[in-house]
Amino acid sequence: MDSHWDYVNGLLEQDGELREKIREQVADLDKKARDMAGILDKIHSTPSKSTSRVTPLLDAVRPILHNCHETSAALAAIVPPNQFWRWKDMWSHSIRTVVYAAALAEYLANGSLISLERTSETLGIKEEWKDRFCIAVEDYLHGLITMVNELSRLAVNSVTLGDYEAPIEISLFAKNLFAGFTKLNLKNDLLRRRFDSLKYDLKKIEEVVYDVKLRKLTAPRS
Amino acid sequence: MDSHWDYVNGLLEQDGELREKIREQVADLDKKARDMAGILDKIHSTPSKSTSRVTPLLDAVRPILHNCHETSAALAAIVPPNQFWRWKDMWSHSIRTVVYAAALAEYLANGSLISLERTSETLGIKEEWKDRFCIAVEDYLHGLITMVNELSRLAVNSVTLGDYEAPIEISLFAKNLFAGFTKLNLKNDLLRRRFDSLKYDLKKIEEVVYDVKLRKLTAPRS
Amino acid sequence: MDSHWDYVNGLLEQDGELREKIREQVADLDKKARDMAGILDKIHSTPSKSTSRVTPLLDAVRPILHNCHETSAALAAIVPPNQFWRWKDMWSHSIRTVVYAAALAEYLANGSLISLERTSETLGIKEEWKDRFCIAVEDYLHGLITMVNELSRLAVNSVTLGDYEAPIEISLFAKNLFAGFTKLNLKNDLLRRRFDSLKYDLKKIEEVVYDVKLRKLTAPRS
Amino acid sequence: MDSHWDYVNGLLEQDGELREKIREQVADLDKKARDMAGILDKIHSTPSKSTSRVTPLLDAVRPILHNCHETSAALAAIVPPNQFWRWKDMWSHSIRTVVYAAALAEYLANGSLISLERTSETLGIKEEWKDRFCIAVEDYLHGLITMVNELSRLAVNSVTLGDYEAPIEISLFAKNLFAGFTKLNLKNDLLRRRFDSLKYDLKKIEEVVYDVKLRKLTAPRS
Amino acid sequence: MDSHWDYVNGLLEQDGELREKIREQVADLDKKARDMAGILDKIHSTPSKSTSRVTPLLDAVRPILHNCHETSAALAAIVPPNQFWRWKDMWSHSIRTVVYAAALAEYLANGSLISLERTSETLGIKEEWKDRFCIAVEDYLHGLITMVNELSRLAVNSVTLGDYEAPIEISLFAKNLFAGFTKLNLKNDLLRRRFDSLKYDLKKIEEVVYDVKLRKLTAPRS
Amino acid sequence: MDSHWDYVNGLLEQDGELREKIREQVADLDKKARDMAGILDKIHSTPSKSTSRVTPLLDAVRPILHNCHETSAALAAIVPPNQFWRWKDMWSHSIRTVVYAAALAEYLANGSLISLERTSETLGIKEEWKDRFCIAVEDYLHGLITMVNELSRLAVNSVTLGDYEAPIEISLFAKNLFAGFTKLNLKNDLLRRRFDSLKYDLKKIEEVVYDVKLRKLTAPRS
Amino acid sequence: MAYQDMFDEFKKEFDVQNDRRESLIKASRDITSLSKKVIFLLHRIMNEDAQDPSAQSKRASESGMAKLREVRAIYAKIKVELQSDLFWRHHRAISPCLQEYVEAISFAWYLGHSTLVSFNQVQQELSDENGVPFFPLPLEDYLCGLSDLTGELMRLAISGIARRGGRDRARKICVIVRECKTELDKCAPHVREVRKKQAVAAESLAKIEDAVYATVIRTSEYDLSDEILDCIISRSI
Amino acid sequence: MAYQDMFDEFKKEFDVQNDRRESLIKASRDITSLSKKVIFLLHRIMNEDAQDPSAQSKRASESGMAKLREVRAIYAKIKVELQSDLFWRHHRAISPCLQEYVEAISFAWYLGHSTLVSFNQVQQELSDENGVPFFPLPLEDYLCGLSDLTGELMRLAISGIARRGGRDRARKICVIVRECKTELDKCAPHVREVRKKQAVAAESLAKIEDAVYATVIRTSEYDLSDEILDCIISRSI
Ligand SMILES: [Mn+2]
Ligand SMILES: [Mn+2]
Repeated sequence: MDSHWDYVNGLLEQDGELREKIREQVADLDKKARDMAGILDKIHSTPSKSTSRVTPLLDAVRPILHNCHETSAALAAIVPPNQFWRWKDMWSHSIRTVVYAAALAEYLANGSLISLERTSETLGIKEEWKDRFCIAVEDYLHGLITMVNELSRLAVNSVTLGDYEAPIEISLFAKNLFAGFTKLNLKNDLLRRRFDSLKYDLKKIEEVVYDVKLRKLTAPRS
Repeated sequence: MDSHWDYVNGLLEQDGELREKIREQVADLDKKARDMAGILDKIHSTPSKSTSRVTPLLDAVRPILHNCHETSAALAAIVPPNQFWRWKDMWSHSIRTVVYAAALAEYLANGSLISLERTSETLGIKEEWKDRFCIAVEDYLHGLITMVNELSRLAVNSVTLGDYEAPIEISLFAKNLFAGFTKLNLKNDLLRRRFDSLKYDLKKIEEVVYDVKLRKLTAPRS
Repeated sequence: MDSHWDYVNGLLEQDGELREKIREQVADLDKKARDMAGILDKIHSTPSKSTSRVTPLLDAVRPILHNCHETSAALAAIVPPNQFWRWKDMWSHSIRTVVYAAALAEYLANGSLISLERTSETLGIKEEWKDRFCIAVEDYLHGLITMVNELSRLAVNSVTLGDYEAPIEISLFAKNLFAGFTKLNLKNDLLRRRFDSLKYDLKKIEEVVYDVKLRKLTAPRS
Repeated sequence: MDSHWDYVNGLLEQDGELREKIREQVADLDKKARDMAGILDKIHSTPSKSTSRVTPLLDAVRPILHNCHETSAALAAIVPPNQFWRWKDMWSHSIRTVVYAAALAEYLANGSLISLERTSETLGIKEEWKDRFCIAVEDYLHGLITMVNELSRLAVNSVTLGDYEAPIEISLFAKNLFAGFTKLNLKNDLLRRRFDSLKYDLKKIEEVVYDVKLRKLTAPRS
Repeated sequence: MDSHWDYVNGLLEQDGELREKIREQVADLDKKARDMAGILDKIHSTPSKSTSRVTPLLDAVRPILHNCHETSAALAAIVPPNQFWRWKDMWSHSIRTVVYAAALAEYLANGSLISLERTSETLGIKEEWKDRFCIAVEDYLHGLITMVNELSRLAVNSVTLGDYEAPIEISLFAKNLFAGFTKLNLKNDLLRRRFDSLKYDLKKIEEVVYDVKLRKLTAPRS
Repeated sequence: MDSHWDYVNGLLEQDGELREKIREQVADLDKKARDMAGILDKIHSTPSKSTSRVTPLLDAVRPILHNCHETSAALAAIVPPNQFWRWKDMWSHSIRTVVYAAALAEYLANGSLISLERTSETLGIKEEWKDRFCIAVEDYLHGLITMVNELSRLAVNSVTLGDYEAPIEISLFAKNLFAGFTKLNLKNDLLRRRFDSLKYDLKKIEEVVYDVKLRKLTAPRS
Repeated sequence: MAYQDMFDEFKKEFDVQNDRRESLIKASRDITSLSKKVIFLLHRIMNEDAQDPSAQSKRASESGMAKLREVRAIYAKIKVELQSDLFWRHHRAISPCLQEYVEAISFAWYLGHSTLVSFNQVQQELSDENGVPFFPLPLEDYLCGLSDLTGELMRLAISGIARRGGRDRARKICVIVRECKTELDKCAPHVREVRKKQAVAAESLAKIEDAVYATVIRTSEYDLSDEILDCIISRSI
Repeated sequence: MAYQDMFDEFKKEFDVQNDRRESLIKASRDITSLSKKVIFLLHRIMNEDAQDPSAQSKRASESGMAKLREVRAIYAKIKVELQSDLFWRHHRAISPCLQEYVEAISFAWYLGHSTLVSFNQVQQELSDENGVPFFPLPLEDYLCGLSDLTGELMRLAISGIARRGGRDRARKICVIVRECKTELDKCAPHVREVRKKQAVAAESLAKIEDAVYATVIRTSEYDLSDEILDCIISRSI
């Protein structure tokens, strides 16, 4: 009888220790995520993306993104085989921020949308870890929505700082992304609600483009 | 770009279909669980566990328990490798009832506590499915707590039906089980709260034993 | 254009007036329901159901039940064909109390369970009104659960007033009713939760029976 | 007694099966609704409604609207007589989107407001189904409000794409529609709240017209 | 003891009847309020306040305002002495709309701010009713804020319709009113939130004045 | 300015480290508390407190109580001066269990109530630490209530195991303790609710005494 | 400009009402706290061992009423802030203390009279020496106070049940709480706040019923009168 | 019996602490109310028409600081109730007023210095003439006050934006609120209360950004400097 309870308690204790170890790594991942978010926040006061002014921000973010390789590897080593779905809620919040950072960096550097595969690569997540540590589709989508939230602010703040081209580029990019989201059959409630917020962002961006176009601010002034 | 979104939507659609298939099997499992619970409920009007009166109930429950083999196999076939933890919430409620039925049947038949391994065997769950379908420790423990909830009722109803020995056996069994639980380092909140309910059951059983002993209703123990 | 909006507003105004008329009848039904509940509350201080003491209560309840015929007819006349399900939420609460009163009266008078059909008859609800005014299955079941809630108190209070037989009868009746409920595949969440409360009532009643039997209070005392 | 419970359970089971069948049809309706919304979203990048550019969008939407006939007929066949109000919440969300699509298509094609009757016709809903499947006034009004939400975006995007006449037409249409809504005595809370959102759309449209007029961007009206 | 509860129930019924009588009068007041709001909404398509075009609107509103005398008198007769604050929530919403109508009418007619006393007079509210029926300062202020909300729309629409002087008058009027509001120490309630929104209206009006001034569309003031 | 935020972040990190250190010690204290509770639970199967059978339990508990000295000292060293109330919620739960263990041990050994001072001594808590680590009156009282909860079970189980004197001693002890609690003006908090529960324990104990007395199973007191 | 004066008036009015509200909230907290202390005092006295239960009740009731006179003094002091239409304007600020006061006074009254205090009796307590009310007692607050009273009566019944006369007292309390619950249920549809409290009152009633039941069950096995039982027990506990 | 004395001690202790808590809550309400009035005062002065915006800010700041000295006096009066370990024991009772006070003082400070008031500066204000703190200022309350400040700065930016110098002021506020928001976001994981407030701060920031954007858009069509615009506008409005 005793050995039975010892066995059961052993299982529970293992889980407890595992949780503790994961928590440590997640704290680390979260720190990185928040650092990158803090750096990227500066884009709103440095908005001239076409010039070299965006380069220092990217230079600051990239090494941190690269450092995530370690955390990814550590988590892949800690999480037991097959238990990805058991523990992923612990790092969902952080990984979404990381995806946001990677996606925004990609947009700022190349004007393109980062794919799920490319995001995994950027964070050094290996395909063979998928039963232990990977990026769930939902988390990827959450990260993209956060990026659009920021892009709508960026459209506004670009104009404030005299860059009238940025909103137009942002508008094209966001419209495409929105069209992509529209195709998805979202069952997840939270994701659905955040998708609704995308509409507001898109409207906001459209209104900025409207203001710029109406006043013919992008054409060279005579 | 389109193929990117098609890829993402493909992943989401797969999940949707999977969920639908699992839902069907869970409906089946739930039906079995409720049927067994309904049968075992009759123990409260047939409490003389030492006599043959308990046999018909066990005879009715056992084939249903055995039929769970199919459902287990079906679920193990549907759930993709490594995704046990992703979907298990869908059947947690039902599997706990099934564990309860298996555990109570074991107690009624042999007076002993069913182990986690033995429960898996009873339901035809194979060790090699553990990344797809198994009994999580928490669900096993929930099932045991439900059993004690019923045993406290059984103690009361046994006396009503003139069986003064049953409460004493139940008391010993429940005390041991309670002592086992006390050793566990329970982190899970719901499980902790239900563990508190165990104390009330134990107290109730102790009071029944007290009533019986006070009135010297049992045969003198050697 | 104007006539279009007048048409639409006409529809909305009709609904508004309808709602007002229904509200009046429901206020009336609710008054009757609460009056009956108030009278039946006295059962807890008059518990000797086998004697004539229960008769005055039933005599007070029956005419009110009979008066419900009018309200039923009025509602059936007001609600437009096919719109039962549109408005029923307005009287659900009251009708459940009425069902409770009818069911408890039936139990006290004859010791039997009132059927859904019989309840409709008692309230003077005609089969042909079913697209306008009838008793939905859920509301019937809610009324029954309320009855068991009261019966568990009645078991306790009967003993207090020296009637040791009542709990035993109540126990048999409640066990049967519970077994019936167990068969139901309840999807409705509220009903499910209230069904859980039935278990507590049943346990409570079983404990009263236990107390009475343990002390052999039903057998004639020497 | 048993047959009584079997009867009650039969009723509950029927409801369960019915719900399942309706769910399937609603999934279908929802797919169509989302497809049309996706197509109509392109209006914001093709805003020149006076030219032939809007024709392809309408050509894409119309066959889907026509396909709704089947779903309407299927739902009218499944829903039992008199139970329209019981089940309508299941498809409210989808039908509102369908109404929106029909109303926007009508506006884009003819500049006029679609009536409730005309919407029913478009979806192939027959008058004689009204106890099983029809468009509730509330759902029609919700669809119209969604259309105005999109028209305020369209006013903005038209200007962006150089069409300075569109906002003026939209403004007249929306002002009339708003005046119509003002006459309604809305009791329904959600509808009231969304009606408040109409004011914001109207204000936005007025501001676009203001911008255009201020800069004398439109052709002088005779 | 019964007479004790009878007494209590008597008081409750008195309150209930009072509430019912007030509700009737409030429904009436609300109808008048909505009618006036509907009429005044037309100002946005008839914005030339300096011309005779505003006269028909005022001619339509004034008799309704005068009809409010009756409702005021009726409410003053129904509400018991000193119980103004007990019941006022029932008509707050309507009275605010009425204040708005009176204030906008006054502004359109004379370009001046209606005082609280003058508003009371207009509605036929007598000083000696103040413990039963009067206009609370809060409700008066809410009405004024609603007026400014509409004036900001009017400033925009005036320009659209070619009246370049109106925004400047509105701007002076609104600025003075805002200065009055600034004096108040408000609680964190709805009034404070609406006062915050006033700032946006002011900003919008000022932007229209900028546009008009900068485009030198108006003659410089002497 | 950066140094300002650096300073703030520095303070936050200090707090974070402090919290971490406290958490470690509390985990340790909690383990000891649970161990003692587990041991003392055996009293219900070894109830003859007057005999030597209780000695082994006390012998097992005492060294653990003594080991708490270290934890106390560690906490007193970690918590900054005057910050006792800032952090105490972290260990309230554990310290209450420890107080319970000390109080029950004292009762079992000497039949007397342990005082707050004596409890502090037992745990090696020094008077001069009182602004950093001490036993708050509330926590002491919670511990005592837990003890009475267990004593009511013990009264029942004593009789079951043939010790008819224990309930009478327990009754006297609990009554005196209850009288103490009656003096306090408690807030509507957890302590008040648990004090209410104490009444039930007292009632239970008194019922056991009735049973024992009425059955004349105990010798009359001189 | 004339209407700036109007806004200055408004400012003054708002500030005055706000300060008044703040001072009423303070008084309200004081009254609530004192009323709670009275309730504890009543329980304390009733929990003392006593030879004559009825004298004990009387003593408790008198002590409670005496302390409640302090509360009355606070009401008398704030009545000027609640004159004419001010009372209903600031009702929400003092509603909590009115309810707690009704709870306390009805508890004290019950111990003295074994009945529920009537609405008019409470209103009379809240009046000056000439019988002029300080302000109108809202019926809602009176009913809420009674609903809360059931909780205190439950505590009284449970904790005294093993004492001399306790079983009898519990039985009487059961009757009055049952009546109170039934009648308040009838009022509940009209008074939202009572509606919310009634679930707790129902629990209290069930607890009293269970306790009375337990005494009946406990003594059912013996053919002894209440007095003899009392006697046996009081000698042994 | 000895332990009845112990319970008598406990009773005294509970009553003392309870009374202390009640009196602190009263003081806390007074402080909150005064602080809110200071915030209104600051807005009031800033909304007056003024020729010299910087002199106006200075005047507002000084008036605010002067009024906040009354608040300081209340803190000085209650400090005895918060000595040694009493502060943290009753922290919850006075936390709301500390936050409101930080909000008010940081607003006044910003108007005078165009910077955020530092933690130590607030702690210094909450100290006696010898620099001995009345009690330790909790970092949480300081941060919550700053988070609330962003709302007041937003109101300041919006309502003054059409005034002489208003566009410039709004731009400066935008910078400082953005910094504040970014830094508080970093603190948020450690401080639960700040976490809840940050959503409101984000909204305030967005409102300021939108307002600044609107001024840029509005003037983008004209080749005119800020001063000339100011001049044209102030003549016309
Ligand atoms: Mn109370
Ligand atoms: Mn603020």
